[in-house]
Amino acid sequence: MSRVDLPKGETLLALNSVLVRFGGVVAVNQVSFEAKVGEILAVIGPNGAGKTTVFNTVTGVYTPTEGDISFGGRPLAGLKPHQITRLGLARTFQNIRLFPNMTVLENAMIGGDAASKSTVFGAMFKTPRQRREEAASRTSALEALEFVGLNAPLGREAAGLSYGDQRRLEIARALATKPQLILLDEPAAGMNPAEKVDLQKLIQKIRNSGVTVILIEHDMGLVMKISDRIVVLDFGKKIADGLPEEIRESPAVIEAYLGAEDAAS
Amino acid sequence: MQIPPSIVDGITTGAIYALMALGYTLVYGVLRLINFAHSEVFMVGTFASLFTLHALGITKTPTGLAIVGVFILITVAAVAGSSIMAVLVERIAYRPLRKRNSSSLANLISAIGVSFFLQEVYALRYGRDLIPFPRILNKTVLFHIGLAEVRLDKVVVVVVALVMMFFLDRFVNGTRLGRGIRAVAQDSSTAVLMGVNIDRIVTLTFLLGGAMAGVAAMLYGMFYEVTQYNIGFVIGIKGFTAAVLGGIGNIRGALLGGFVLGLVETFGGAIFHAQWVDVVSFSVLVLVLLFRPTGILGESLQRAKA
Amino acid sequence: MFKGKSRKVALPSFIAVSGLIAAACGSSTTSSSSGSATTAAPASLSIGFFGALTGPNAQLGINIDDGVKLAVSQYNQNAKVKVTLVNLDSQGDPAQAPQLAQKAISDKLVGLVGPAFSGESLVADPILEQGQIVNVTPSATNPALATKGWKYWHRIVGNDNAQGPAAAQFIVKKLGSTKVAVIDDASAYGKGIADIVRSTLPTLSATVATSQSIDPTAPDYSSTVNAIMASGATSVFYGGYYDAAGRLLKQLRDAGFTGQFVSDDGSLDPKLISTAGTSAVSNTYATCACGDVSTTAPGKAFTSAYQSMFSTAPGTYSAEGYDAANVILTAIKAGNTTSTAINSYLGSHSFNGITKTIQFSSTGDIKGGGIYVYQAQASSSTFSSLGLVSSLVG
Amino acid sequence: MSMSTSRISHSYRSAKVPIQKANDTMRQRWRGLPFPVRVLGYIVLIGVAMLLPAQSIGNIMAPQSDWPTILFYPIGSYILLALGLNVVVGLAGMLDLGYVAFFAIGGYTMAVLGVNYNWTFWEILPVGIAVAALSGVILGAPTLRLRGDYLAIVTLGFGEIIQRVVNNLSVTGGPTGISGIPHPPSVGSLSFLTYGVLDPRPYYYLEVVMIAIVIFFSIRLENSRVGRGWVALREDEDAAEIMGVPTFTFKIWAFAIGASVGGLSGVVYASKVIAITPENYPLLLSVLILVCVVLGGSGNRAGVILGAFLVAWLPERFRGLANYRILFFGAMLVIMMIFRPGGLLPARRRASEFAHGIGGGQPLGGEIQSGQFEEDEEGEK
Amino acid sequence: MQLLEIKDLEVFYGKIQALRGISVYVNSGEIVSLIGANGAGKTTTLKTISGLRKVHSGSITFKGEDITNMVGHKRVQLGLCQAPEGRGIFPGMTVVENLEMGAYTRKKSDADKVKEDFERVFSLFPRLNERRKQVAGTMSGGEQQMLAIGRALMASPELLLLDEPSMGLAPMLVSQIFDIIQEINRQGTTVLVVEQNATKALSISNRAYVLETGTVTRSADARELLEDDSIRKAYLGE
Repeated sequence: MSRVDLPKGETLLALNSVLVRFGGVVAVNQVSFEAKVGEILAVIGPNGAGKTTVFNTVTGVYTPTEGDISFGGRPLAGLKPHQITRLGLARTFQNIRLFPNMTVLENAMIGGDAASKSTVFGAMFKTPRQRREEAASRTSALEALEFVGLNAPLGREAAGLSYGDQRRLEIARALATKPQLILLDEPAAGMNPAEKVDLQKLIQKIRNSGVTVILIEHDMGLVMKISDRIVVLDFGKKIADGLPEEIRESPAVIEAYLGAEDAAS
Repeated sequence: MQIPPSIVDGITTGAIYALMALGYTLVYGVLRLINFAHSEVFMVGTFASLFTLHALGITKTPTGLAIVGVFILITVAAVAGSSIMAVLVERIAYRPLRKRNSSSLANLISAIGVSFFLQEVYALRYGRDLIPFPRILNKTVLFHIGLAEVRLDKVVVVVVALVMMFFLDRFVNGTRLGRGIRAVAQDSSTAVLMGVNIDRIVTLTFLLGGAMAGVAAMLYGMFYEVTQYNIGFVIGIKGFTAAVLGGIGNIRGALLGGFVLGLVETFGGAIFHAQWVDVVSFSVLVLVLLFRPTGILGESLQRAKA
Repeated sequence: MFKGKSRKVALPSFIAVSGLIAAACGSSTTSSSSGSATTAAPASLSIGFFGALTGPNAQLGINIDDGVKLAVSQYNQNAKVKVTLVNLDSQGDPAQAPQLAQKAISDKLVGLVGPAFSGESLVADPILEQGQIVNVTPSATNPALATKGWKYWHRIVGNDNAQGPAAAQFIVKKLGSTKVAVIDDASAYGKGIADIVRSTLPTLSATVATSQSIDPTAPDYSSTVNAIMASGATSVFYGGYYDAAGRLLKQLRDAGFTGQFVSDDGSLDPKLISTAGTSAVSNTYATCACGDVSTTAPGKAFTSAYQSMFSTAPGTYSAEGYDAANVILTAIKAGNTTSTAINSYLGSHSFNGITKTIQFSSTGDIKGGGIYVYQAQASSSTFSSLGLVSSLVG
Repeated sequence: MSMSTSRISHSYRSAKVPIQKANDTMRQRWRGLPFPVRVLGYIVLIGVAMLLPAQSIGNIMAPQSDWPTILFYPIGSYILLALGLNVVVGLAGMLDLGYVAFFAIGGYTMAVLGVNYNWTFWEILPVGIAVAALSGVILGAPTLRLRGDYLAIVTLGFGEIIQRVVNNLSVTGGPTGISGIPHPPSVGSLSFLTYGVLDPRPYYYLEVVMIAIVIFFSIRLENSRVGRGWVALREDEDAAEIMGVPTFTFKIWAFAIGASVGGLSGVVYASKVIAITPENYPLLLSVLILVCVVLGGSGNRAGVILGAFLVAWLPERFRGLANYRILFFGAMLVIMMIFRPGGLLPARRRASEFAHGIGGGQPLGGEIQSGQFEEDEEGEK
Repeated sequence: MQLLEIKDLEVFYGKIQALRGISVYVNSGEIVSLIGANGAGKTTTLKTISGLRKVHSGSITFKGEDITNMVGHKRVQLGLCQAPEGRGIFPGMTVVENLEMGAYTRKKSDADKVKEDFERVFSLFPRLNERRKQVAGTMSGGEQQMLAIGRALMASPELLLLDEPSMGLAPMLVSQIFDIIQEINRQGTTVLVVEQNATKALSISNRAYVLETGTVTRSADARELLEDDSIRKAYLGE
């Protein structure tokens, strides 16, 4: 599967009238939006608005009931999550989902392994390709760990890390897959203001390194500061899509999310 | 082809499978645990009713009202034996592990250990041969459907089983404790928030499952008129299969699964000969699971899956 | 294989316990101590019993072992060379057979009663053969065992090749049934006999009405019962053991089957009657290569000695176990103190057992070995002998 | 796919089992040793394995059995089987209750090809492994998508079906099985490489070599992308898939590898015992091998070997207990699981997973801990 | 009078410390809110109060009784009931059954009072009255939230714990829910509410605590916080 490589400003990810239904409940209702290469796109909305479901649908965990998603022009329909990851699309989770009993390095290497092709025979006979890939995986894991500035010992179990470090490790794990696009699901959740500042810098650093970022976040301060564009969801529907200033002014968004009182003041 | 006899016999054995399946399903529904020691719970029930018959000194088929009396006594004995054993199994083999947050594998091995232990206790005490029951109900033919004989004992098996299932269904769906069971099954942490004592519900669940196994054991003893230290093994696997077939965790699924398995076996036996029955029924199970991964009726007692 | 002149030798059991046995057997002996080297006879020797003593199939093994124990204790009452008995408990599991066979070799057993089952025999016998351990099985009836060219292997019961045709003849010629449902328990033993019955019936102008294998551990045989009822069979032959036989018979009778039910020596056990219920066992028969020991004088003596030693009546193959042990003990008594010497002795002599006269053919199988038929008696809950099949169908 | 639980937020006791620590430091020390020292260590181990069948050791270890024979079976064979099942259960975290099926498939491949087609042991060995692996894939492909509990009944059924099939088919000799299975060809005239009827030691040595090979490959697998993938899918299957681990493929691989080790041991076993019947492959054996794995320490090779050794050896050592063997065995299992739920030598990782209550990989039970629940701080499901 | 008092509460998930010494109190008759970002420890605090989480150190006192290590279901009997986050209704049960679950711990002798509480819940939430027989899993989010609150009320609690009652609700419904919370409070039930929608929560509360990474960073009068610039910046999105 070839990875996506597009010039800046091109459409990287496109959702076209995506509808996701669970039983009788429509979780995502005819949502369309695009993410362009090199931007930071924020997806906001109240809890339960369908933001994480959108992430899950993009990464192949759910299949859209209607509509389609393409990544770098390539339709994602029928691809399994791991295949989508290998196309260059990585993510983190709202509630951190590291492999708790794997070490820091191992966690990151799981991400690094996404580029590997050798499997059982390679491992059993230590083929040159397997050695090469193992080394590459290790390198990209170490690079990603350095990139996010995680200082914990490589041999420490993930469960033993502080909350902030776990967030970092999760991002490093996603970056180790060498993605074109990274989806961050509430990365600032549970962080104190100082940590949030670091996070903000990290997200910008990721973008500056050429990786497109889509972000779900509740912390409006953070969102307004770093987003290039914002998509607002409510009840599974997209109610707004635009620059941060536009979103801040949008009556629909104020009504649904920011709160009428806030707008008044 | 023997269609009518296959139907009659399939329903009869299916009724016993269904009662067994209920035990697996109840425990699974509440604890997400497959109680592999349920076979021995059944076995203890058969012995309890046999001992009662011995204690009553019954060697010949009773007549008249005595039949009813004997029936009530052996049912009570079997239900008591099985449900006490089920609760003991939970206390000894599962609860200590639950308190220690143990894995499912540890629970499985613990269950296997209890099974070995109980089987051997009975084998050492009562031998390894089949132990016969006296006949307590004459196998009178009531009427014929084609080649099929509808016999009194078959009718009793099916009717008693259905009545028990009805009461169980009413209990679980219509009483406060039953609601407690369903609440724990659907969302155990919220159930705690509502003041449900989980340990008590777990005990109750094993008690009910054991009681169903006890009724199954009594019917088995009355119908097949034998027991043995390892009698539970086969019937346990069948009950478990039936529970999975119908949708484990789902009470009505267990009933359906039991009857379907009974019918698959008799028809499978009629079509492919007896030696292929198990191959047929497991193949049916796999096929069903491929198309309905959570069984025919799904896991309705379960917490909703995301 | 040593092919010496055959001599008749008495079994030594008579000596102490029972005068009756002595009276019955002693007369026909021409005891011999020749034919084997008697250099430096050791003070004691060990023989073994190989079979299930624990586990689900233990009862048969215990029956045999008790017969062997009785034989050894009677022998030791008055013997120069004492014999001790070593138990090799296989639990009936073929997987345990190799190490027990090796154990027999390393313990230098001079003779072995067993292996009791055919399955474990197939695994253990090649090892015993190489280890030159003379073995006499009282109960493994699979015909294939005689075809392996083993020189140390012996069998004192008729094999299934004899029992199967005899059962078929009995059903057709004596019981007069020509539509026979043939059922087995899918075991090596039960299916072995049933297959022979299946192939013999057509040669007697009878038909196999339906042919099925049941799972002996399953509770319910209704599909088989339905098939039998639908087939119009007038009799049923069942190859297998008494527990499943009893349940099948019960379910057949409950379904209204009134024809004859014939089974094999695996079913020749009073437990068949208790399992099926006394009302179910009319017209119920079992064939066996074993003679009836309850009527002859030595048999009665054996039964009472057994009863007094174990406080229980002899079970199926107890008498054969007794005979098998005595075959070996007789050889020892004759001055043979090595396995090879005993083996030669066995090949060249014949023995008066309580079940039959025992003489081994060159393959190790028993010569002759008629098949008897027994009928279940509801009144006494036992089987009683009707005699040899050959004389019944005469 | 369930995306609800945050695995990291499982509560567990921070205090680790002391023996676990010892186990860990031993391992770390071993890894820290220079290469030649480790080679020397392995040579010593091989020497011990060579000397193990000695009669003097047997007198202590198995006075009532034939020690060299039980070293081959059950001890060696159980170890081999447990190492294979460990890949499925311990590494990939899937429950297989029908593992004996692969042992049977290997055995019958050896028997059928050896007896009917006169193939030699070394020709059959790869075929037996391949056939077993293939049947692992055939069983796995449709069923591995099922949740853990369902896998239990399906694999259990598969084990039963294989037994029924070999019992009913004529090519496998039906219930009589197949006898006259050829031995491996002897190598030269060395006594320990002469494969005959009487001497079990050559087979034992062969098995030791097979065990060493299996251990060698499983170490390599464990320390590779595949091994990492297995741990990841055991701990959080959905997250693993999303991080690019082809979970389904890796599960199938685990099944196939486990099956091929089962097939391998089946071939080796059948080549020794001359005759096999369906009775050699009861459901109970599947259960016992699973007990070996869990009792020893699921996921930890040394633990699994210890578990297999104990499960195989104790009943032989205590033959004197006769009828009470199984009774004690059953009671011991319960007690062991209560006091050492992670097994005798729990894997470092598995120890914490067990403490997390996620050791089974998939839910099979024991999920509700009194008063403690997962799921925290989450919005959408 | 202090109905609930939490002192220096520390809670761990494994090696991770979720609460780092939280002290909170609720007076009888108050509405108190806990606000903060996702992951700050708000829900953990509520779960610990309800007994779903083990306390590492610190204490919880309710009605003067130390309930730090009391099992969860007994706390309900004591008068403490929670409508959990994500509503946590029993999806397979009907509306009435769900409500009956709320009254699970109440005795038979209490039957008349239970009947009254049914009426009270139905008058607070007329929607539920219309849908008595409906299976809860098929209801809309707003109805489920009403059911969750109604169910908690069926325990007749002295202290009602609400975890994100506005989550996933349409703005109209959010206002409605908060009105009802106020009404419940007026009828005499003390309320401790965890909310992301800080504006709404603060607007109905007497007092509030701001949680950040497992510690209380601010505690003050709700009005005061509403007007605080830094709070507005951090939690009100400005």
